[in-house]
Amino acid sequence: MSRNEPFGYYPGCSGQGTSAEYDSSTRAVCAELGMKLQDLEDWNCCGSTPAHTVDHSLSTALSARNFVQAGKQGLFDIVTPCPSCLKNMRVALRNMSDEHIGPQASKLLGGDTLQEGHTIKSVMQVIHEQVSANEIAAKSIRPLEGLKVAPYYGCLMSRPQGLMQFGDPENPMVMEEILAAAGAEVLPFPLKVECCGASMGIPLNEAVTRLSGKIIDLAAALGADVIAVACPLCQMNLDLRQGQINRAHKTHFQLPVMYYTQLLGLAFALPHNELGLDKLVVDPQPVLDKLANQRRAVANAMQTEGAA
Amino acid sequence: MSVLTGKERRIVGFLCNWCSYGGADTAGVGRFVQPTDLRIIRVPCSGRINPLFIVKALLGGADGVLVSGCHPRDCHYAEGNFYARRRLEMCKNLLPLVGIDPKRFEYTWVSASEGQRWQHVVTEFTKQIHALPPAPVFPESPEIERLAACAGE
Amino acid sequence: MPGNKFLATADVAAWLGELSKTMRVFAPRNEGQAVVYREFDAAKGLELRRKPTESAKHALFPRSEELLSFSYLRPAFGAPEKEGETPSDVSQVQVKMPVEPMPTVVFGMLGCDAGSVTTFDPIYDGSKFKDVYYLKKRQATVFIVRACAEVLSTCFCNWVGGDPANTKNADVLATELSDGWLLQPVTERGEKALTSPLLKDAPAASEGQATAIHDNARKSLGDAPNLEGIDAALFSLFADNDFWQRQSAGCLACGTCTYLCPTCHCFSITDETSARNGVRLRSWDTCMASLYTLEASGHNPRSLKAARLRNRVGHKFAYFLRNNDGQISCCGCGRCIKSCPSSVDIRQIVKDALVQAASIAPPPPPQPVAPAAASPKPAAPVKGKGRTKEKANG
Amino acid sequence: MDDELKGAIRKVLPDVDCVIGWGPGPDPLRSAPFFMRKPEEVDAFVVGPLAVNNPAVFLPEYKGKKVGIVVKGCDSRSVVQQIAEGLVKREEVVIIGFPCSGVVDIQKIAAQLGQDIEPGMVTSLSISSDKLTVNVKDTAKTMDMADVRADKCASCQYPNAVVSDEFVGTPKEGKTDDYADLAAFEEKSIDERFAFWEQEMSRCIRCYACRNACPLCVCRDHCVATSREPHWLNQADSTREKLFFQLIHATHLAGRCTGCGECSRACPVGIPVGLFKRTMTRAAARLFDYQAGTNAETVPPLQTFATEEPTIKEREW
Amino acid sequence: MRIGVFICHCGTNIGATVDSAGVAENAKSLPDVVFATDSMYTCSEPGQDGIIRAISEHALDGVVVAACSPRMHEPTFRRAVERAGVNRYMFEMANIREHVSWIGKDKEANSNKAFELVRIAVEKLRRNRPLTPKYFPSTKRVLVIGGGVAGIQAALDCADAGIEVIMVEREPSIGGKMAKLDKTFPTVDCSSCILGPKMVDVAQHPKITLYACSELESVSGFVGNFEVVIRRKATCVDNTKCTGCGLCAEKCPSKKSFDRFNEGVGTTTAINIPFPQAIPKKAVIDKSFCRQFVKGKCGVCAKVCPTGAISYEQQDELLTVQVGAMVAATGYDLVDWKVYSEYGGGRYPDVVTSLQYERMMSASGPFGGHIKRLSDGKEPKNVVFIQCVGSRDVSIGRPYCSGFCCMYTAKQAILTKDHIPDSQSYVFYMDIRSPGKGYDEFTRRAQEEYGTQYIRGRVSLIYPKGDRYIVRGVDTLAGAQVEVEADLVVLAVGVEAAANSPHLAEKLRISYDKFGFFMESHVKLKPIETNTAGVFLAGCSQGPKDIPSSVAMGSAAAAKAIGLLSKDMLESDPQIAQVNINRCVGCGKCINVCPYKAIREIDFRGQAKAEVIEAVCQGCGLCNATCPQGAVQLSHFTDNQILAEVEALCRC
Repeated sequence: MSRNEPFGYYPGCSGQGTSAEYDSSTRAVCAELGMKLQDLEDWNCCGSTPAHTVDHSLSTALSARNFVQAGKQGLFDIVTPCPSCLKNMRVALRNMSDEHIGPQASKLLGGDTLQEGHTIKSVMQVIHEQVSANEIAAKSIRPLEGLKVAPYYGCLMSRPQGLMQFGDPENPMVMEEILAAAGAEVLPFPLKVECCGASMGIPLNEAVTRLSGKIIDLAAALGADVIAVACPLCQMNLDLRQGQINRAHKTHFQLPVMYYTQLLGLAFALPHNELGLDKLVVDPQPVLDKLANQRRAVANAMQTEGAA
Repeated sequence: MSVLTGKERRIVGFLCNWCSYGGADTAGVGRFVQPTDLRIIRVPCSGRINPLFIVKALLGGADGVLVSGCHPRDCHYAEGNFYARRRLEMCKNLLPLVGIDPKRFEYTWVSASEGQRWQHVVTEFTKQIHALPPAPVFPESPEIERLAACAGE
Repeated sequence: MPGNKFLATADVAAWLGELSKTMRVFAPRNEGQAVVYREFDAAKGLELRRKPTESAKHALFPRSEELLSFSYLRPAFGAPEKEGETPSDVSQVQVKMPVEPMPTVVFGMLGCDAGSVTTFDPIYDGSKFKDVYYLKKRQATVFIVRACAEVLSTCFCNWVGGDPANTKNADVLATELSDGWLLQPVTERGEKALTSPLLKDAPAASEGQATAIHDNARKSLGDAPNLEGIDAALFSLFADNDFWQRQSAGCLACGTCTYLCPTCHCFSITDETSARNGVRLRSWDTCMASLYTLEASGHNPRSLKAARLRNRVGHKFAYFLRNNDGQISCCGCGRCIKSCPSSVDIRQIVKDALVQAASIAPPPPPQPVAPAAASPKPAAPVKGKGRTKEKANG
Repeated sequence: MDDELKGAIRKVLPDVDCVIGWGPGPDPLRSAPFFMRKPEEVDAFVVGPLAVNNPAVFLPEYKGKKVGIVVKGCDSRSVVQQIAEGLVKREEVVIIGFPCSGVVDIQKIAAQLGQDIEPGMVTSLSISSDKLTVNVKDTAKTMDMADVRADKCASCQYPNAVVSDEFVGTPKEGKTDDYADLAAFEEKSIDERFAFWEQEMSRCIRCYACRNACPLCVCRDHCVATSREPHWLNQADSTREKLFFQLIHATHLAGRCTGCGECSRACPVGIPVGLFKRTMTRAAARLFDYQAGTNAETVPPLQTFATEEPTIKEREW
Repeated sequence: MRIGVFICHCGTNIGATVDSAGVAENAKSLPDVVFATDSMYTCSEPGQDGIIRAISEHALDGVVVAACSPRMHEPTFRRAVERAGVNRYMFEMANIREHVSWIGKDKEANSNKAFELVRIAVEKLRRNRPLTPKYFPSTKRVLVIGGGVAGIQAALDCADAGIEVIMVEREPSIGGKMAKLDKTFPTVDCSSCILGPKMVDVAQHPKITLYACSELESVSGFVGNFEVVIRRKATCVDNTKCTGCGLCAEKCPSKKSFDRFNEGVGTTTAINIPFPQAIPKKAVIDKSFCRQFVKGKCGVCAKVCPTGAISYEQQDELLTVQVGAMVAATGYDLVDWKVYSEYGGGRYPDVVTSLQYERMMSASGPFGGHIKRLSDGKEPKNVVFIQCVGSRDVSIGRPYCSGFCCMYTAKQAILTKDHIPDSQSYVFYMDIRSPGKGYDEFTRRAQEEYGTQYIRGRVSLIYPKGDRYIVRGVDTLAGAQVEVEADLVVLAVGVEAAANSPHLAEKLRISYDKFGFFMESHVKLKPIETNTAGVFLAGCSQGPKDIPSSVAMGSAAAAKAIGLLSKDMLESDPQIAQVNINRCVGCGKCINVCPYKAIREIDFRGQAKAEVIEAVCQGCGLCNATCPQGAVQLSHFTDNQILAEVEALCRC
């Protein structure tokens, strides 16, 4: 698969709502990198959290249907920005050959049958595989120089190891490499694959404030300007709930939490509306300011150098 | 009667003394219940097994043959099972040509400590043989056949 | 001639079917690319044109036959009454003889095949030894010989006293005419075999037609060389290793020639046992194999194939003659030539032997003294019995 | 080419005990193995589609003497394998090769002749590049060489001698072997195969021509077929024992057979015993990427091993 | 033949699910069987007497016992029949316990199967021939491979028994892992104080020849008569001249060499004597750091050496020795714990291994016995120990317990408190495994007297925060996540087989398990022997064990070697391959495949034939399965015997 051929694009439900900025920035960045994304027609829920906790066959069938839809469009290599969708759709592919779940899920598909040869990857992995660091650097007309980024993957991107195939499950380095190529100073962030509290926000809010709190706390302690994320749920917990966290721990963090695609978009100088920066809760202005200052400083330095 | 008619099939096992025979012992010590069809012939090493023993058994009316040796690299005699693996695999290729279902012959590796694995292997293989019809028998001459009929009386 | 019968082509199978009800009927049929004698089975057809690949000798001399079967009886158990005594539980052996042979008809055998029985009879029905297994089958078997209309390039029955329409040892001579078979009884036994209502009295002209066919075949055989003195020639060449090594250079030392040969009659005996039971088998053996003469000591007087080929040719054209009134024990069917995978030609060897012998010692004395090196002992009447072979287990 | 070959043979003759090739046979359709010792004997040398026999079968008998041998491509593979296994010493054999365009299968000629004419009735024949004409009495019958060529020639990968000291002629292009014969046989169901062999083996006469024609049979006079220690086979006339012998032969040749086809050809009753060895040859090629008789430096696959066998897919329990 | 059959009940072990008496009755129908009976415990004294009596009463010349596995009692019964005057190889066993009564409940099927197994045993026995062992002389010298504590013990015991010993050690000094330890549990006595004298004994014992910096190149021959080639690696120092004065190390300008002895804690010089008590106390040049080799010029050591012992041109030397027995005591290595990225994967300087910690604590170590952090040299206050790092972990292919980590962790916790009285230690553990004399008491002391906090649970993450480390784990007893702030984290890294163990095993022709540990001949009854006669195991090369066990095993291996070599002539197992020279065609296939090179080609009246070297043959039978003519037959597993067994199973 080369990036010249279109990938099937599965935005996932978050991309339509809470992470619309992830969706739009992903599209913008991919377009800039020459990756064609073709939307799946009539896609449905991937069968994540609610479905797979009650019925594996149903959850599998939901994802399988998305592959079937893609197949009808001739799309076999699917990408999605959402790690949760990715995990569930990979599980579905595996389950379809399970001797128990497979037949039941197939029945749920009605008349459709799942063809062979479907794959699904995260947008991040595809960018990493298909676009060289040099290319990213070349596209980065406004490099993220001087920006201290804490890369945060969340728990799902690299786990379970066998299913996700995303390098060292405890210490993935993909986001680091991408952002470093865009000029950022990527901090070694030990909590990069820790749990944010995920969907416990509603039943046990304390879990989120505690777990996400630690992540923000460490990132701040390391001097990060921004936490880069790749998961809608992580982003929501760290960004939307930062106020709750501050209240719970009596802290005053104002640490912007941005999708790595948004950061790439800034580096590529893509329009801010495409990056959906206005959707962020914690104001990313300090990030933009720092970048602008840095640019100015560099320009000044060059000028002085030129003058000299 | 070598097998209980209706209940059992004739299954011959060739086991190396050091690993698999020990594994079968371990299964016994652990009281891991197994089907009763299998009869084990003890040999020093899987490398001792001439594939023709297997062919002989299958032509002679065995419904299945199971060979087990030490895991590759763990051979008591260092290399015997490496040779065995090649020979047994070749043998598996030959059987279907003469009309013997290759499912009637399997080989595997079981160590002396793998009692549970042995139980699993025996159970699965016996199941596999029961799923096949009784083995076809190549005709023997009538004189020899008569020998067999009254043997052991 | 009275007694001549006519069997329409369409009725052949029906007649053989009828015979099968009371007898074992051997007839040639195609199997794969070979023509073999098998118990008649209408469904599997007949082959009465092409010459059979194998000879019909197994009707009298099966490839492997049971001589007897035996069982070791279960001993009485229990300790001896007095201490120090030997236990009395020594096994007893019970021996059983095989069942009597069925009455048999061999239909459609070739003249050369029938002629070969002349070699068998003095061996198995000789003055010294009577082989009951053979005799019973011989007495129970009717030979219906088929006259050859065509001959092959390998045929040479006329060299050795044979004939395409040979009636020696035959009970009935059958000749295929345009629309059926003329069956001419040769013996009383043959006459008795021709009683079916399917057999009509033969028209008068048929005998003449048959004779014409026979003559035609005889003519196409060509002239036979003069083999006089062949035995002496072979004796004189006994120690000519170079001659035999050249002749045998292409020989593979397999048993094809001897097993297809209608006159080869050697066997070996083995006991096959299982637990307490056993059977004694007599099976074909071949002097072309090294094992044939392997002695228990490990010594083998005929370890080289040259010596073995010499034995085969010598036996047929020299040794047998001396014991059997000049009878050549080759019937000229040519199967050994036709089926030899290495194209070894016994005719050429015989011719070469005459030439070679003439070149070294012309003319051969009437009663040649056996070469000093080894006294060529004519084959023992029952070849197999003198052989040493490892005993069966048990 | 005949004359060139004869020239090569004459050139080699002074250095060797004899040169093994082909000479006139007992009938027009057959040649015979031919052992040339003197230059004048070379005149009768024949080559071409009738040079059927594999002369390599005789080589081991001459161990210790130097001999020459004329080989087709397939024959040369036997020689190479004999050298690889130490049955023949390379320095004791002078190999004369030529490009072979295939040999006839007399059984196929028989089939072309029809039911009423036997090969033994043929009085003379003539051969052109793609036709073979036989005369039976007064009539002539012409057949396409393609229809009477031996099966092995259709998939011959090595028409030229793999190794030779003298090579006469322009090398020919080899074909590929896709084991179509086995694929055709494998159309049969397992039960049909069983029935097939039951029928075929029933007419085996245990003459062991298949074995003795095999240039790679090492046991020669010590075959287990007739031994009592070990007692693999009984002497009863049964399909089982006869078939079992074929499986013994195939097992012993596994990974060693070069596919010269002599076993099948030698069989006087036409049993396709070569299929057993072909199966093993295919397996050796697939499992061990080994082709016997192409390289005298290699060890046959069953006499060695690898600690990892990526091509052997073992069953997972 | 006259065969007697004895069917054992083994109390109810067999009797409950097999009709032993019925099987005995049926056995009377088998060929050559003239006596059959059942017996309650055949292996007991009355049981064996019954066999002996029956042999004399019924003039038996062969015996079949159907009982437990032959791997259990075959030797017992062989001795019994021999006492009755029957050749001990005229005996066969049918395994109707492990293979029948214990694995099936159906009495009918079991009894039938038991009878079948008796039938094949009878058929095999009918084809047995009496065998007599052969005798051959042996070399009274032992090779000890590895100079750790197990090897040292084995060497000293052998030498004290008057047997010459050759010791081969890969490292520059003997002493092994124990020499690196500070103190030893459970007595907390100084490791070098107890090991040092033994090392000196090795150096001074007249019967021991020590080759340090040496490895085994190749082994040929067989029990009693091994020929071993030793590679003495070039150290660039002439040992006959070096006095161990240490001047060279003092002057060496390359001071940043990796310190192997100190596990990389600190650095050393390119030419060095690994530690003060090293045996042999000879300097060694590390070529990867020596300027003479790296830069091509220096020569300082050569200049300063008072005896002129430095020789940069020195080459590896190959040495051939004859030995009668060998002891493999190659020890262990630590698991590569860096696979655990949750513990930092080596990124954090203050996460150290237990062995590094030993060097950090050791008075002779780089810090002179003052524990300090590698990152900033500060004395740690909170020390966290994590157990089972690389042990009992299926995910990295190390499912086994390393055995002694629980104990040394307790020791290290105690020593930490001794070194830094105001420190606090925490131990994350899965289970405390302390089955040894005084062991459990010791771990309790660590908790009770030394206040070590034991937390039962795994650690999921270590991450730096400021200049400390957050150790996050679970306390499974409290059912809660815990986080401990640590200054130093010590990983109780598990044990794996020494690097290259499989390679050495292949040279020694012994088996190894899938982890690379050498395989003993029988896990319970022959823990010292290997499958190759004359090769014995000691210490951790066979599997993880602590010092007392290693020393005991060293002595045991010595006892085995001494026992073996105490005989003037050795006995060979007669169940070996034999060539029937009449059938052999000399094709050489058997020679090619023999794993032991136990077959050679001979000239027999001008023909090539195979010949088995009886003392070398191990009886695997590979040659038998290879020989197309069946000219090579493995005694007691001949083709005819196996065929008869197959036939007995198929034909009836």
